Amino acid sequence: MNIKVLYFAALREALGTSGETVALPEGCTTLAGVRALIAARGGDWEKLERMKNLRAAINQRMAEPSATVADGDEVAFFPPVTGG
Amino acid sequence: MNIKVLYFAALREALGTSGETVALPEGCTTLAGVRALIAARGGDWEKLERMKNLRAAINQRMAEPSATVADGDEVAFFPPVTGG
Amino acid sequence: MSVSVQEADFDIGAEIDALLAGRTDVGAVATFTGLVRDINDGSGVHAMTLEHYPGMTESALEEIVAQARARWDILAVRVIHRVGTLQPADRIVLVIVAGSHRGEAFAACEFIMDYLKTRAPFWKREDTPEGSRWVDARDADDSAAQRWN
Amino acid sequence: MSVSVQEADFDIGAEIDALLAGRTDVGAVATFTGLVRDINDGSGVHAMTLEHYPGMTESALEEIVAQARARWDILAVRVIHRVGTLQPADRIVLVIVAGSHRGEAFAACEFIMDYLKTRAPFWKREDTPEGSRWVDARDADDSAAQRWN
Repeated sequence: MNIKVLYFAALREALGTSGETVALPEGCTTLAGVRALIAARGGDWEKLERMKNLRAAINQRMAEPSATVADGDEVAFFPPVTGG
Repeated sequence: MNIKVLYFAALREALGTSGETVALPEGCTTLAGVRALIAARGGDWEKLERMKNLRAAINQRMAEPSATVADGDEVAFFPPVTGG
Repeated sequence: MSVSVQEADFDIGAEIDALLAGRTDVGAVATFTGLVRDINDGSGVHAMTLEHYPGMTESALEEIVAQARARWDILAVRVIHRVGTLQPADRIVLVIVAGSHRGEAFAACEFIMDYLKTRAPFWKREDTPEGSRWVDARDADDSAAQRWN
Repeated sequence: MSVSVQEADFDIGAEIDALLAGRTDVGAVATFTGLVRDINDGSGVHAMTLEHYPGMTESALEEIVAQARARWDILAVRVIHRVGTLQPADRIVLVIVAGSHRGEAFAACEFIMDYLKTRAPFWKREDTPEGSRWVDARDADDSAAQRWN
Protein backbone atom coordinates (compact mmCIF):
# COMPACT_ATOMS: atom_id res chain seq x y z
CA MET A 1 0.00 0.00 0.00
CA ASN A 2 1.58 3.28 -1.13
CA ILE A 3 0.68 6.81 -0.17
CA LYS A 4 2.01 10.22 -1.12
CA VAL A 5 3.27 12.29 1.81
CA LEU A 6 3.75 16.07 1.63
CA TYR A 7 5.52 18.43 4.05
CA PHE A 8 4.99 22.18 4.29
CA ALA A 9 6.58 25.31 5.72
CA ALA A 10 8.92 24.90 8.73
CA LEU A 11 8.49 21.10 8.60
CA ARG A 12 9.43 20.99 4.90
CA GLU A 13 12.54 23.03 5.66
CA ALA A 14 13.49 20.91 8.66
CA LEU A 15 13.16 17.69 6.66
CA GLY A 16 14.79 19.09 3.53
CA THR A 17 12.05 17.69 1.28
CA SER A 18 8.60 18.70 0.16
CA GLY A 19 7.34 15.17 -0.20
CA GLU A 20 7.85 11.52 -0.96
CA THR A 21 6.08 8.24 -1.67
CA VAL A 22 5.81 6.03 1.39
CA ALA A 23 5.07 2.31 1.40
CA LEU A 24 2.89 1.45 4.38
CA PRO A 25 3.48 -1.88 6.14
CA GLU A 26 0.56 -4.15 7.04
CA GLY A 27 -1.45 -2.68 9.93
CA CYS A 28 -0.31 0.91 9.45
CA THR A 29 -3.76 2.35 8.64
CA THR A 30 -4.06 5.65 10.49
CA LEU A 31 -2.56 9.11 10.25
CA ALA A 32 -0.92 8.58 13.66
CA GLY A 33 0.56 5.33 12.34
CA VAL A 34 2.02 7.05 9.27
CA ARG A 35 3.52 9.77 11.44
CA ALA A 36 5.12 7.26 13.81
CA LEU A 37 6.43 5.19 10.89
CA ILE A 38 8.23 8.16 9.34
CA ALA A 39 9.51 9.52 12.67
CA ALA A 40 10.99 6.08 13.45
CA ARG A 41 13.61 6.66 10.75
CA GLY A 42 15.40 8.82 13.35
CA GLY A 43 17.48 11.96 12.84
CA ASP A 44 15.58 14.92 11.39
CA TRP A 45 12.55 12.69 10.80
CA GLU A 46 11.92 12.64 14.54
CA LYS A 47 10.78 16.26 14.15
CA LEU A 48 7.58 14.82 12.79
CA GLU A 49 6.80 13.67 16.34
CA ARG A 50 8.58 16.42 18.25
CA MET A 51 7.21 19.46 16.41
CA LYS A 52 4.59 21.24 18.54
CA ASN A 53 0.96 21.11 17.38
CA LEU A 54 1.69 19.44 14.05
CA ARG A 55 -1.39 19.33 11.82
CA ALA A 56 -2.28 16.90 9.06
CA ALA A 57 -4.57 16.47 6.09
CA ILE A 58 -5.74 13.46 4.10
CA ASN A 59 -6.61 14.13 0.47
CA GLN A 60 -6.50 17.86 1.11
CA ARG A 61 -8.87 17.89 4.06
CA MET A 62 -7.82 18.48 7.68
CA ALA A 63 -7.76 15.15 9.53
CA GLU A 64 -7.34 13.89 13.10
CA PRO A 65 -4.57 11.42 14.13
CA SER A 66 -7.12 8.58 14.30
CA ALA A 67 -8.26 9.10 10.68
CA THR A 68 -7.89 6.13 8.32
CA VAL A 69 -5.33 6.20 5.52
CA ALA A 70 -5.98 4.20 2.33
CA ASP A 71 -3.89 3.17 -0.66
CA GLY A 72 -3.20 6.09 -3.00
CA ASP A 73 -4.10 8.76 -0.44
CA GLU A 74 -2.33 12.10 -0.33
CA VAL A 75 -1.27 12.77 3.27
CA ALA A 76 0.21 16.11 4.34
CA PHE A 77 1.93 17.16 7.57
CA PHE A 78 2.42 20.82 8.46
CA PRO A 79 2.68 23.33 11.33
CA PRO A 80 -0.38 25.31 12.47
CA VAL A 81 -1.46 27.60 9.64
CA THR A 82 -0.63 31.33 9.73
CA GLY A 83 -2.32 32.85 6.69
CA GLY A 84 -4.72 35.76 6.46
CA MET B 1 -35.83 84.83 25.84
CA ASN B 2 -35.78 83.72 22.20
CA ILE B 3 -34.69 80.39 20.78
CA LYS B 4 -34.49 78.98 17.26
CA VAL B 5 -36.56 75.81 16.75
CA LEU B 6 -35.99 73.41 13.83
CA TYR B 7 -38.16 70.54 12.59
CA PHE B 8 -36.98 67.63 10.43
CA ALA B 9 -38.27 64.84 8.22
CA ALA B 10 -41.87 63.62 8.87
CA LEU B 11 -42.33 66.25 11.60
CA ARG B 12 -41.22 69.07 9.28
CA GLU B 13 -43.70 67.84 6.66
CA ALA B 14 -46.52 67.49 9.18
CA LEU B 15 -45.96 71.03 10.51
CA GLY B 16 -45.39 72.54 7.08
CA THR B 17 -42.30 74.42 8.26
CA SER B 18 -38.63 73.69 8.77
CA GLY B 19 -38.23 76.10 11.67
CA GLU B 20 -39.11 79.31 13.47
CA THR B 21 -38.04 81.64 16.22
CA VAL B 22 -39.92 81.06 19.46
CA ALA B 23 -40.18 83.47 22.39
CA LEU B 24 -40.12 81.55 25.66
CA PRO B 25 -42.28 82.79 28.52
CA GLU B 26 -40.88 83.12 32.04
CA GLY B 27 -40.35 79.65 33.60
CA CYS B 28 -40.19 77.72 30.32
CA THR B 29 -36.59 76.51 30.72
CA THR B 30 -36.52 72.86 29.58
CA LEU B 31 -36.84 70.97 26.32
CA ALA B 32 -40.06 69.38 27.62
CA GLY B 33 -41.36 72.85 28.36
CA VAL B 34 -40.60 74.09 24.85
CA ARG B 35 -42.33 71.07 23.35
CA ALA B 36 -45.45 71.58 25.49
CA LEU B 37 -45.50 75.29 24.68
CA ILE B 38 -45.52 74.70 20.93
CA ALA B 39 -47.96 71.76 21.06
CA ALA B 40 -50.37 73.98 23.06
CA ARG B 41 -51.00 76.01 19.90
CA GLY B 42 -53.31 73.14 18.89
CA GLY B 43 -54.05 71.82 15.40
CA ASP B 44 -51.04 70.27 13.60
CA TRP B 45 -48.76 71.54 16.37
CA GLU B 46 -50.18 68.88 18.67
CA LYS B 47 -48.18 66.36 16.61
CA LEU B 48 -45.16 67.56 18.52
CA GLU B 49 -46.64 65.77 21.55
CA ARG B 50 -48.45 62.96 19.77
CA MET B 51 -45.66 61.76 17.45
CA LYS B 52 -44.16 58.51 18.70
CA ASN B 53 -40.62 58.58 20.07
CA LEU B 54 -39.89 62.15 19.07
CA ARG B 55 -36.23 63.04 19.59
CA ALA B 56 -34.65 66.42 20.26
CA ALA B 57 -31.33 68.22 20.18
CA ILE B 58 -30.04 71.41 21.78
CA ASN B 59 -27.30 73.23 19.88
CA GLN B 60 -26.86 70.20 17.61
CA ARG B 61 -26.40 67.63 20.37
CA MET B 62 -28.98 65.01 21.31
CA ALA B 63 -30.76 66.06 24.52
CA GLU B 64 -33.22 64.62 27.02
CA PRO B 65 -36.60 66.27 27.81
CA SER B 66 -35.25 67.54 31.14
CA ALA B 67 -32.33 69.39 29.49
CA THR B 68 -32.13 73.14 30.10
CA VAL B 69 -32.79 75.59 27.27
CA ALA B 70 -31.10 78.99 27.29
CA ASP B 71 -31.50 82.25 25.36
CA GLY B 72 -30.21 81.96 21.78
CA ASP B 73 -30.16 78.15 21.77
CA GLU B 74 -30.88 76.14 18.65
CA VAL B 75 -33.45 73.46 19.52
CA ALA B 76 -34.45 70.74 17.05
CA PHE B 77 -37.29 68.19 17.13
CA PHE B 78 -37.32 65.15 14.85
CA PRO B 79 -38.41 61.51 14.51
CA PRO B 80 -36.01 58.65 15.35
CA VAL B 81 -33.13 58.73 12.87
CA THR B 82 -33.00 56.28 9.96
CA GLY B 83 -29.70 56.88 8.19
CA GLY B 84 -26.93 54.43 7.34
CA MET C 1 -10.84 64.88 7.55
CA SER C 2 -12.28 61.66 8.84
CA VAL C 3 -16.00 62.46 8.34
CA SER C 4 -17.86 63.71 5.26
CA VAL C 5 -21.54 64.34 4.52
CA GLN C 6 -22.01 64.83 0.80
CA GLU C 7 -24.33 64.40 -2.18
CA ALA C 8 -21.55 62.92 -4.33
CA ASP C 9 -20.86 59.22 -4.63
CA PHE C 10 -17.61 57.82 -3.21
CA ASP C 11 -14.98 55.39 -4.48
CA ILE C 12 -14.36 52.72 -1.82
CA GLY C 13 -10.95 51.65 -3.17
CA ALA C 14 -9.72 55.24 -3.47
CA GLU C 15 -10.93 56.03 0.05
CA ILE C 16 -9.08 53.03 1.49
CA ASP C 17 -5.92 53.97 -0.43
CA ALA C 18 -6.11 57.57 0.83
CA LEU C 19 -6.60 56.43 4.43
CA LEU C 20 -3.61 54.07 4.28
CA ALA C 21 -1.29 56.28 2.22
CA GLY C 22 2.27 56.14 3.51
CA ARG C 23 1.42 53.80 6.40
CA THR C 24 3.11 50.46 6.98
CA ASP C 25 1.70 49.83 10.46
CA VAL C 26 -1.81 48.79 9.39
CA GLY C 27 -2.51 45.05 9.42
CA ALA C 28 -6.29 45.07 9.20
CA VAL C 29 -8.89 47.13 7.36
CA ALA C 30 -12.59 46.55 7.97
CA THR C 31 -15.14 48.38 5.86
CA PHE C 32 -18.88 48.64 5.70
CA THR C 33 -20.88 49.98 2.78
CA GLY C 34 -24.63 50.53 2.95
CA LEU C 35 -26.59 50.47 -0.32
CA VAL C 36 -30.14 51.30 -1.41
CA ARG C 37 -32.16 48.08 -1.82
CA ASP C 38 -34.97 47.83 -4.34
CA ILE C 39 -37.22 46.25 -1.70
CA ASN C 40 -37.93 47.38 1.85
CA ASP C 41 -40.70 46.16 4.15
CA GLY C 42 -42.27 44.35 1.21
CA SER C 43 -42.57 47.31 -1.15
CA GLY C 44 -40.57 48.08 -4.25
CA VAL C 45 -38.34 51.12 -3.83
CA HIS C 46 -37.51 53.12 -6.94
CA ALA C 47 -35.84 56.06 -5.24
CA MET C 48 -34.79 57.23 -1.79
CA THR C 49 -34.20 60.71 -0.46
CA LEU C 50 -31.94 61.32 2.50
CA GLU C 51 -32.63 64.38 4.63
CA HIS C 52 -30.20 65.46 7.34
CA TYR C 53 -29.52 68.15 9.94
CA PRO C 54 -26.60 70.11 8.49
CA GLY C 55 -23.97 70.86 11.09
CA MET C 56 -25.24 68.32 13.58
CA THR C 57 -24.63 65.37 11.23
CA GLU C 58 -20.92 66.08 10.98
CA SER C 59 -20.47 66.65 14.72
CA ALA C 60 -22.57 63.55 15.57
CA LEU C 61 -20.42 61.41 13.26
CA GLU C 62 -17.21 62.89 14.64
CA GLU C 63 -18.33 62.14 18.18
CA ILE C 64 -19.12 58.52 17.23
CA VAL C 65 -15.67 58.16 15.67
CA ALA C 66 -14.08 59.67 18.81
CA GLN C 67 -15.95 57.13 20.96
CA ALA C 68 -14.73 54.28 18.76
CA ARG C 69 -11.15 55.54 19.05
CA ALA C 70 -11.49 55.73 22.85
CA ARG C 71 -12.81 52.15 23.05
CA TRP C 72 -10.47 50.37 20.64
CA ASP C 73 -6.83 50.62 19.68
CA ILE C 74 -7.36 51.62 16.06
CA LEU C 75 -5.19 53.65 13.71
CA ALA C 76 -7.43 55.46 11.21
CA VAL C 77 -11.13 55.92 10.49
CA ARG C 78 -13.10 57.32 7.57
CA VAL C 79 -16.89 57.85 7.46
CA ILE C 80 -18.82 59.13 4.44
CA HIS C 81 -22.59 59.52 4.41
CA ARG C 82 -24.49 60.68 1.35
CA VAL C 83 -27.58 62.90 1.34
CA GLY C 84 -30.04 63.79 -1.42
CA THR C 85 -31.85 61.48 -3.83
CA LEU C 86 -30.49 57.99 -4.52
CA GLN C 87 -31.54 55.01 -6.68
CA PRO C 88 -31.48 51.27 -5.89
CA ALA C 89 -27.89 49.92 -5.78
CA ASP C 90 -26.53 53.40 -5.00
CA ARG C 91 -24.07 53.64 -2.13
CA ILE C 92 -25.37 55.45 0.98
CA VAL C 93 -22.70 55.15 3.65
CA LEU C 94 -19.09 54.02 3.96
CA VAL C 95 -17.17 53.26 7.16
CA ILE C 96 -13.50 52.28 6.99
CA VAL C 97 -11.52 51.32 10.10
CA ALA C 98 -7.79 50.55 9.94
CA GLY C 99 -5.99 48.89 12.84
CA SER C 100 -3.08 46.69 13.73
CA HIS C 101 -5.26 43.60 14.19
CA ARG C 102 -8.61 42.49 12.86
CA GLY C 103 -10.57 42.14 16.12
CA GLU C 104 -10.39 45.86 16.90
CA ALA C 105 -11.01 46.88 13.28
CA PHE C 106 -14.16 44.73 12.98
CA ALA C 107 -15.55 45.78 16.37
CA ALA C 108 -14.96 49.49 15.82
CA CYS C 109 -16.46 49.37 12.31
CA GLU C 110 -19.62 47.62 13.53
CA PHE C 111 -19.87 49.96 16.55
CA ILE C 112 -19.67 53.04 14.32
CA MET C 113 -22.45 51.67 12.08
CA ASP C 114 -24.67 50.76 15.05
CA TYR C 115 -24.26 54.18 16.62
CA LEU C 116 -24.64 56.00 13.30
CA LYS C 117 -27.96 54.18 12.75
CA THR C 118 -29.38 55.42 16.04
CA ARG C 119 -27.57 58.72 16.76
CA ALA C 120 -26.71 60.52 13.53
CA PRO C 121 -29.51 62.83 12.28
CA PHE C 122 -30.33 61.35 8.87
CA TRP C 123 -33.83 60.42 7.71
CA LYS C 124 -34.79 58.30 4.72
CA ARG C 125 -37.88 58.77 2.59
CA GLU C 126 -38.65 56.04 0.06
CA ASP C 127 -40.59 56.36 -3.19
CA THR C 128 -42.64 53.20 -3.78
CA PRO C 129 -45.51 52.32 -6.14
CA GLU C 130 -47.84 53.05 -3.19
CA GLY C 131 -46.37 56.53 -2.80
CA SER C 132 -43.67 58.26 -0.82
CA ARG C 133 -43.12 57.28 2.82
CA TRP C 134 -40.71 58.04 5.62
CA VAL C 135 -38.78 54.96 6.70
CA ASP C 136 -39.60 53.82 10.25
CA ALA C 137 -36.77 53.37 12.71
CA ARG C 138 -36.07 49.68 13.28
CA ASP C 139 -36.13 48.15 16.76
CA ALA C 140 -33.27 45.94 15.60
CA ASP C 141 -31.09 49.03 15.24
CA ASP C 142 -31.80 50.09 18.80
CA SER C 143 -30.91 46.61 20.05
CA ALA C 144 -27.72 46.60 17.99
CA ALA C 145 -26.64 49.92 19.47
CA GLN C 146 -27.50 48.88 23.02
CA ARG C 147 -25.19 45.86 23.07
CA TRP C 148 -22.19 48.23 23.22
CA ASN C 149 -23.31 49.74 26.56
CA MET D 1 -15.78 32.01 -8.77
CA SER D 2 -15.98 33.08 -5.14
CA VAL D 3 -12.48 32.01 -4.04
CA SER D 4 -9.06 32.82 -5.55
CA VAL D 5 -5.50 32.04 -4.47
CA GLN D 6 -3.09 34.12 -6.52
CA GLU D 7 0.27 35.92 -6.58
CA ALA D 8 -1.24 39.04 -8.15
CA ASP D 9 -2.50 41.98 -6.14
CA PHE D 10 -6.24 42.72 -6.11
CA ASP D 11 -8.34 45.90 -6.47
CA ILE D 12 -10.82 46.09 -3.58
CA GLY D 13 -13.18 48.53 -5.31
CA ALA D 14 -13.22 46.51 -8.54
CA GLU D 15 -13.86 43.28 -6.62
CA ILE D 16 -16.82 44.82 -4.77
CA ASP D 17 -18.21 46.19 -8.05
CA ALA D 18 -17.88 42.79 -9.73
CA LEU D 19 -19.60 41.02 -6.82
CA LEU D 20 -22.53 43.47 -6.82
CA ALA D 21 -22.86 43.85 -10.61
CA GLY D 22 -26.51 43.90 -11.65
CA ARG D 23 -27.82 43.36 -8.12
CA THR D 24 -30.30 45.70 -6.42
CA ASP D 25 -31.07 43.43 -3.44
CA VAL D 26 -27.85 44.08 -1.49
CA GLY D 27 -28.17 46.51 1.41
CA ALA D 28 -24.92 45.77 3.24
CA VAL D 29 -21.35 44.99 2.20
CA ALA D 30 -18.73 44.14 4.83
CA THR D 31 -15.12 43.72 3.78
CA PHE D 32 -11.88 42.77 5.45
CA THR D 33 -8.43 43.38 4.03
CA GLY D 34 -5.29 42.01 5.67
CA LEU D 35 -2.01 43.82 5.01
CA VAL D 36 1.69 43.17 5.70
CA ARG D 37 2.82 45.23 8.71
CA ASP D 38 6.40 46.47 9.02
CA ILE D 39 6.54 45.28 12.63
CA ASN D 40 5.56 41.89 14.08
CA ASP D 41 6.39 40.56 17.55
CA GLY D 42 8.79 43.48 18.06
CA SER D 43 10.93 42.92 14.96
CA GLY D 44 11.07 44.94 11.77
CA VAL D 45 9.68 43.05 8.79
CA HIS D 46 11.07 43.97 5.38
CA ALA D 47 9.47 41.15 3.40
CA MET D 48 7.08 38.25 3.89
CA THR D 49 6.71 35.05 1.91
CA LEU D 50 3.45 33.12 1.88
CA GLU D 51 3.63 29.39 1.25
CA HIS D 52 0.47 27.38 0.68
CA TYR D 53 -0.80 23.88 -0.13
CA PRO D 54 -2.02 24.16 -3.73
CA GLY D 55 -5.37 22.48 -4.23
CA MET D 56 -6.17 22.26 -0.54
CA THR D 57 -6.12 26.06 -0.07
CA GLU D 58 -8.91 26.59 -2.60
CA SER D 59 -11.08 23.76 -1.24
CA ALA D 60 -10.49 24.84 2.38
CA LEU D 61 -11.56 28.40 1.52
CA GLU D 62 -14.59 27.16 -0.41
CA GLU D 63 -15.66 25.03 2.54
CA ILE D 64 -15.34 28.01 4.90
CA VAL D 65 -17.48 30.11 2.55
CA ALA D 66 -20.06 27.29 2.36
CA GLN D 67 -20.21 27.17 6.18
CA ALA D 68 -20.74 30.94 6.33
CA ARG D 69 -23.55 30.67 3.78
CA ALA D 70 -25.18 27.90 5.82
CA ARG D 71 -25.01 29.94 9.04
CA TRP D 72 -26.10 33.35 7.78
CA ASP D 73 -28.57 34.67 5.25
CA ILE D 74 -26.04 36.31 2.94
CA LEU D 75 -26.17 36.99 -0.80
CA ALA D 76 -22.62 36.91 -2.19
CA VAL D 77 -19.08 36.22 -0.98
CA ARG D 78 -15.63 36.79 -2.44
CA VAL D 79 -12.33 35.62 -0.92
CA ILE D 80 -8.90 36.34 -2.38
CA HIS D 81 -5.66 35.22 -0.72
CA ARG D 82 -2.25 36.06 -2.14
CA VAL D 83 0.82 33.81 -2.07
CA GLY D 84 4.48 34.50 -2.84
CA THR D 85 6.68 37.33 -1.59
CA LEU D 86 5.12 40.55 -0.29
CA GLN D 87 6.42 43.84 1.16
CA PRO D 88 5.10 45.93 4.07
CA ALA D 89 1.76 47.62 3.20
CA ASP D 90 1.05 44.97 0.53
CA ARG D 91 -2.43 43.44 0.62
CA ILE D 92 -2.53 39.76 1.69
CA VAL D 93 -6.18 38.76 1.91
CA LEU D 94 -9.59 40.16 0.99
CA VAL D 95 -13.00 38.96 2.19
CA ILE D 96 -16.17 40.60 0.88
CA VAL D 97 -19.62 39.61 2.15
CA ALA D 98 -22.80 41.11 0.67
CA GLY D 99 -26.15 40.71 2.38
CA SER D 100 -29.53 42.31 2.87
CA HIS D 101 -28.67 43.65 6.32
CA ARG D 102 -25.47 44.56 8.11
CA GLY D 103 -25.61 42.14 11.05
CA GLU D 104 -25.30 39.05 8.85
CA ALA D 105 -22.70 40.66 6.57
CA PHE D 106 -20.43 41.64 9.49
CA ALA D 107 -20.78 38.29 11.26
CA ALA D 108 -20.12 36.21 8.15
CA CYS D 109 -17.11 38.34 7.18
CA GLU D 110 -15.54 38.00 10.62
CA PHE D 111 -16.34 34.26 10.74
CA ILE D 112 -14.66 33.69 7.38
CA MET D 113 -11.52 35.51 8.55
CA ASP D 114 -11.40 33.64 11.87
CA TYR D 115 -11.77 30.26 10.15
CA LEU D 116 -9.35 31.18 7.38
CA LYS D 117 -6.74 32.06 10.02
CA THR D 118 -6.96 28.63 11.64
CA ARG D 119 -8.06 26.26 8.84
CA ALA D 120 -6.71 27.40 5.48
CA PRO D 121 -3.24 26.00 4.70
CA PHE D 122 -1.13 29.14 4.34
CA TRP D 123 2.15 29.77 6.16
CA LYS D 124 3.99 33.07 6.54
CA ARG D 125 7.75 33.48 6.70
CA GLU D 126 9.06 36.92 7.61
CA ASP D 127 12.41 38.46 6.70
CA THR D 128 13.68 40.58 9.61
CA PRO D 129 17.07 42.15 10.45
CA GLU D 130 17.64 39.09 12.69
CA GLY D 131 17.04 36.74 9.77
CA SER D 132 14.17 34.81 8.25
CA ARG D 133 11.62 33.15 10.53
CA TRP D 134 8.35 31.29 10.22
CA VAL D 135 5.49 33.14 11.90
CA ASP D 136 4.10 31.32 14.94
CA ALA D 137 0.38 30.61 15.09
CA ARG D 138 -1.31 32.98 17.54
CA ASP D 139 -3.40 31.66 20.44
CA ALA D 140 -5.68 34.67 19.86
CA ASP D 141 -6.58 33.24 16.45
CA ASP D 142 -7.59 29.90 17.97
CA SER D 143 -9.75 31.69 20.53
CA ALA D 144 -11.33 33.84 17.82
CA ALA D 145 -12.23 30.75 15.78
CA GLN D 146 -13.59 28.88 18.79
CA ARG D 147 -16.19 31.48 19.68
CA TRP D 148 -18.22 30.39 16.61
CA ASN D 149 -18.63 26.83 17.94
